[in-house]
Amino acid sequence: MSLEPRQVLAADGTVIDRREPDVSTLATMYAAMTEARLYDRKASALQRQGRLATYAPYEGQEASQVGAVAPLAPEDWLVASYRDAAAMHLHGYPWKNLLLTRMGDERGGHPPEGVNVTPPSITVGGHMIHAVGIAWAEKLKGTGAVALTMFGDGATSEGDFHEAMNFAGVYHVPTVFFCQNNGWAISMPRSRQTASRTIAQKADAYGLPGVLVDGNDVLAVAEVVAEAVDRARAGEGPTLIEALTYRVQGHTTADDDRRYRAREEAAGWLARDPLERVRLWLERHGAWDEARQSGIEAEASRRIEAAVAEAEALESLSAGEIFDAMFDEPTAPLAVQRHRAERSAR
Amino acid sequence: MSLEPRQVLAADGTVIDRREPDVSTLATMYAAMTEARLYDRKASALQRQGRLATYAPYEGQEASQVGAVAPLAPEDWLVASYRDAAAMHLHGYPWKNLLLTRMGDERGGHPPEGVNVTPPSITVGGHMIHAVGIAWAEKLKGTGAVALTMFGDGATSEGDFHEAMNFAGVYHVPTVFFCQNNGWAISMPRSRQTASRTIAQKADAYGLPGVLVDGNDVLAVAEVVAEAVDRARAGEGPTLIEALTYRVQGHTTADDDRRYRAREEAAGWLARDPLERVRLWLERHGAWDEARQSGIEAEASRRIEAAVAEAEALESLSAGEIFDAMFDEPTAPLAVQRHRAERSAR
Amino acid sequence: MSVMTLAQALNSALDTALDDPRVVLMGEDIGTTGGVFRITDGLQRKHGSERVIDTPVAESGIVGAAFGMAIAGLRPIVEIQFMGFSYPAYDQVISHVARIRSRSRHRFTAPMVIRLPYGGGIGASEHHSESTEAIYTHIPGLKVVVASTPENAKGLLLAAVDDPDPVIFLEPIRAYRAARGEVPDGRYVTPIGAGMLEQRGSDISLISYGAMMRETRDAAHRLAAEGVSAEVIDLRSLVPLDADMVVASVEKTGRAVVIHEAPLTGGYGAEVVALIQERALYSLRAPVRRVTGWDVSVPLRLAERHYLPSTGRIMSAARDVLEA
Amino acid sequence: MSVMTLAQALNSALDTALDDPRVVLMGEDIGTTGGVFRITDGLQRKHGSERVIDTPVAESGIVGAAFGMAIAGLRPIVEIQFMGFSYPAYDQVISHVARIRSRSRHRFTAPMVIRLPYGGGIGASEHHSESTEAIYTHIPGLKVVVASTPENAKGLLLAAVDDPDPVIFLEPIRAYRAARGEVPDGRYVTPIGAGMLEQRGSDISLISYGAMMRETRDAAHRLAAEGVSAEVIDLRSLVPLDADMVVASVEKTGRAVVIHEAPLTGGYGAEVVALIQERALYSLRAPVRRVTGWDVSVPLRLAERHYLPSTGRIMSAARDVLEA
Ligand SMILES: Cc1ncc(C[n+]2csc(CCOP(=O)(O)OP(=O)(O)O)c2C)c(N)n1
Ligand SMILES: Cc1ncc(C[n+]2csc(CCOP(=O)(O)OP(=O)(O)O)c2C)c(N)n1
Ligand SMILES: [Mg+2]
Ligand SMILES: [Mg+2]
Repeated sequence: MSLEPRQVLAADGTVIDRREPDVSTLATMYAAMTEARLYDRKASALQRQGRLATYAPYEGQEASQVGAVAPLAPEDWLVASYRDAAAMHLHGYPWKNLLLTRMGDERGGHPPEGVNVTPPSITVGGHMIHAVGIAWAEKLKGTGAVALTMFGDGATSEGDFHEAMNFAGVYHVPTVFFCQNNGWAISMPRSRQTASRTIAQKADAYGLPGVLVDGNDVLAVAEVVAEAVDRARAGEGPTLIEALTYRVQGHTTADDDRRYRAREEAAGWLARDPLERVRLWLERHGAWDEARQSGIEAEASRRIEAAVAEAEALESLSAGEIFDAMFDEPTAPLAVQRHRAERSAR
Repeated sequence: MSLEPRQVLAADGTVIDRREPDVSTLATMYAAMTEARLYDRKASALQRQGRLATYAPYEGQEASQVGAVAPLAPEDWLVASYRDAAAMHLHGYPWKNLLLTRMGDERGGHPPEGVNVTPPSITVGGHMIHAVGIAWAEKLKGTGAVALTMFGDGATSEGDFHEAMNFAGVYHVPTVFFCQNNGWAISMPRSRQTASRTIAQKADAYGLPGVLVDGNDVLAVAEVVAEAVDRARAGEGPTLIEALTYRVQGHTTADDDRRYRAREEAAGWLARDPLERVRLWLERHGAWDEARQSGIEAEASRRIEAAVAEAEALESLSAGEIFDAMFDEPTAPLAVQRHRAERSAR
Repeated sequence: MSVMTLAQALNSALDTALDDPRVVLMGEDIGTTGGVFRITDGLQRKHGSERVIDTPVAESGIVGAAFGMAIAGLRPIVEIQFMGFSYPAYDQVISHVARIRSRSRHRFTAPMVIRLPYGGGIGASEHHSESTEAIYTHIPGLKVVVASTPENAKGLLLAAVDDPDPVIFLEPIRAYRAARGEVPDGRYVTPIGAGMLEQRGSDISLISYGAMMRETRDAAHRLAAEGVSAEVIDLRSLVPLDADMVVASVEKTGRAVVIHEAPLTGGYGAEVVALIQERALYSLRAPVRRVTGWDVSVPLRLAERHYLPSTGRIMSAARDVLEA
Repeated sequence: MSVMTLAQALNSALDTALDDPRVVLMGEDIGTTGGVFRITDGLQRKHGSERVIDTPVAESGIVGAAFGMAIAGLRPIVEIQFMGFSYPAYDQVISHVARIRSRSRHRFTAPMVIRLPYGGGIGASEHHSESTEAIYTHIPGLKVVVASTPENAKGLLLAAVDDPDPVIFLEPIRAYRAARGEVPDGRYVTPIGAGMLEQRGSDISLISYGAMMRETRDAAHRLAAEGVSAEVIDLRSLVPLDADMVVASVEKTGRAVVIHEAPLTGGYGAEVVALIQERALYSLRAPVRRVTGWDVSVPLRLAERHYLPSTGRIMSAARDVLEA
């Protein structure tokens, strides 16, 4: 395993040792990243206004999230976490649903049929093995679908990470493990999370390939994920990918990161902004100007605002409705409780 | 990490590339392994007679167990499993206690004061992290004591193995992880337990050194453990050791291994018997003959038989006594229950 | 109909369940060796190692992977070797398995069964005699059932596999080979949520489930010899509970003993007593008594008899209640 | 004496506990940032990072390592960030922490405290509002206490640290900043096993603990305005329970409501009701009612109010009991 992260597009927007990418592909990714950033800002703003409960911003991680999901086919599965709204959205999970969950409405967890994205995992660590089970089922059913799971550097410390990787290795299931190493787990820096030099090298403990990638380079991320997805689909088993990126904001809107890290650290990473390098490249290739930027932003904002309006228009669950999704059919004791709850809500 | 297991004494009793060992050291180890084997046979026999509940034989693993513990100082800790009676005994845990537990008497779990050996772990995986905590405490107290934990190849699949290794790496605690890879976890062969080539290489995922050793070679085992203990004591952190050995008998006396493995497999390993190679060497160095063998065996048997007699002489816990070790002082509700239990036992 | 042990009835249920191509079995040592209790004996040979899956020693991984399979349309049946080894998977059960339907408002579901051999009485090692059903019955989103006879073992297991929601399925280790009885051939279900009124009586209700049904029936039998007419209820389904059956019985008899082998404090019996006092207080002629294990770690072989409720303890509790 | 919030009282207790060199604190983000609730604020700076230890995200590892430390003579105090994240450590708690004294017949012990911020009412994300005390109160070998005021928070925590056995320590998240009151300076203990009779009354007993004490006191207050004299008990210690206090109260009032926010089925309230009916049945003039959370996953922010017991629900249950 190489200790040098894979890179395609350098921070200054130049392509490294490679054929130039396709303009329209990169333009699409740029639009997706731009929309992701706008959503992130909007959500943070809504939270400040008390319209969302808490929010976990992913600013700086847009390339990781967009790059990870871009190579997936619609039937492939995404099993991600609380900070992965951009990735989930790009794989079909509506902004509206993401907002609803953050507003505190269970219905956010119900994406449309056909969207193979599970609701965001709030517990750390437990969801990776689900992607193993899902991929395994698809393998048994012979559908050719794969599962990609996203998690943070902190999540790799949980025992469930280990069991997931080990099962994936033993049963050779088509799962892609995508770790966004954003340097922090709340206030714990990556260096205190584990004594291994990289997360990627942990793959060797399970007989899997591990890949390190510049997580701020959307092309590099998309490339390594595409390779992993291809391998998985071809029956060649799982891969662990570590995308090196950075959590630019606090852990959540409730977190004050000045308590544990110096502002300068973030400043360094801002210079490696995942959007800026793509913008530079597009500009150099005549595919970016202020007008196009405004166009992309207007489009994106319209969709985001529509989602906000839709989410906020929904009446919240009634006292009775909180009983309605515990089982396929309510059990007798639950029906009694539902009745009591409705009575006391009156 | 080398994929070649460390060896000192080959199966034919010749020393490989090395200074010849010290006769008295090897004679002592031989005596310990002989006693261990006699205990193992005795315990299996007692079980067949219904005098023990079940028993987990370690035949074939004597070198691993004796070699792992030989380098420990009395104040060092041993945190081991249900199959590690030989190691536990050598570190001061009386045969009598080991028998009591197997008979089904809780008092087996109470070794004499000063013996730093925890009762055998019956659950798989959970105890390794205890050795991390113990070693950490000794480090904080500055005593210089280290903790060695023994576990099987199967145990490495549990999430707790991962968390233990990771904590040990992060906090650089003086813990030695000693895996007896005996090829099987009940009916699951090592190859189906994990897709990594070795267990030892898993150390790299935690930034620790991993060492592979011939687990049937008591000198090699003692050597790698001594190195790890020295490193730990010197503040150089934890080590993972994988000792390659073989479970010659069924998983326990309740297991019929013919359901899942061929007799020939065991036969191959019997040729690499951990005692025989030492005997050959001792004989060649004039330190073994039939008379000495009988002497060692008579000595050992006397001790084992005395332990059996002592254990069997104990009256089992009364109805009241089962309440007496739940808390330092019984709580009021427990005192009520104790009273009721005594009444209904009458 | 054939006469089977409870273990054989479970094997037959699993074999039947495997007719459905969505069903897969997962667990430690369930394949080649047929499981430590041989419940899955022969099933891997018959249905293949892709559907009867031997797993690494990793309970959280087993349950979590099965959960993923269930989400993706399979119907996994997990065997945890002993209930005492189910705790590493507790987070998967409570945070994911039990919750996916509510957190996704029906979009994703986890139709899966977790089989837990439970209980004492065989003089097993530590952790091998646990009866911690109460840590599962308290989790919203789970159903919890307990087999007690070969017939209901098969019927309940097939019902659990059919159920669109996750079911914790408790199997009394002590009864695996000891309980024998007629078992219908082929597919049938014992409905989840319905208790079994095993014996009608008018003086006192004896309410239990699982392994303790043996002592409970025994006590009823011996009480009959003393002229006491005991009603015997096998709850079978702890969640959902057949509250009406329990309440109707106690309204009739006015007296009850609730029996389980789990520790007293916070055991499932507390819920049964709470229910009775809520709905049938005015019928009660004496306090309901609980005959349970004590609040201690289950003793090992030599002292286990002091722990497990015996027929004698049930009888003397019943006499106390009758005399109160 | 100083006026403090419950959070500050806990901080003061931990600071005091750290006077004992055997005490170490462990948990996620408890160091530099002082914990997600700032309970350990400033303690790492004061006592050093060797004694106030920031850990990786691994609850089983935290509890297991603390357990090892306890065996080797330290007195670890663990913070789990939210009760809902304690489940990965459940196996360590039930199989090791709670059991080491009995399995070693007093040779090894685990004097340690596991702090669990619990409960809803702050509109938190999923898993952040859990109240699963019942899965701990059922484990033999553990003590379980719940703070409700700044004063008892400090006193109980210091008692827990002194206790020679493991203690599960529940902290009501909702009260961290909302509850304010006088707290003695320095070291004092609130005894484990003793309930607190907060208000004497003659008509009905209102029995609760932790976060729900606010609504319980409120209900008592408003019932007083209606001419009802309610006795208010804060259990504080769930294991061991102050059974005598509960029984004496109900013997006097003949009526009771038990309140907690955990789900109904198998909640700790069932045990309290079972106790009352066992020891005070003949004093009962109406069924004891339980006012609890429902058997559903705690709803998220927008519907949480439908779940948590309100003052109104307690009052109407009390009225039902009084009128029955
Ligand atoms: C089981 C569990 N333990 C603890 C938490 C609290 N928690 C939420 S996020 C987080 C840090 C996770 O860090 P990382 O995996 O790196 O993801 P990131 O937040 O950086 O995206 C922690 C400890 C949790 N949600 N679940
Ligand atoms: C948590 C847990 N899961 C399952 C078991 C049942 N079990 C006992 S030993 C064993 C196999 C362990 O294999 P290994 O770690 O290789 O040790 P060995 O028996 O070979 O010494 C299993 C699965 C257990 N004791 N604990
Ligand atoms: Mg992170
Ligand atoms: Mg093994």
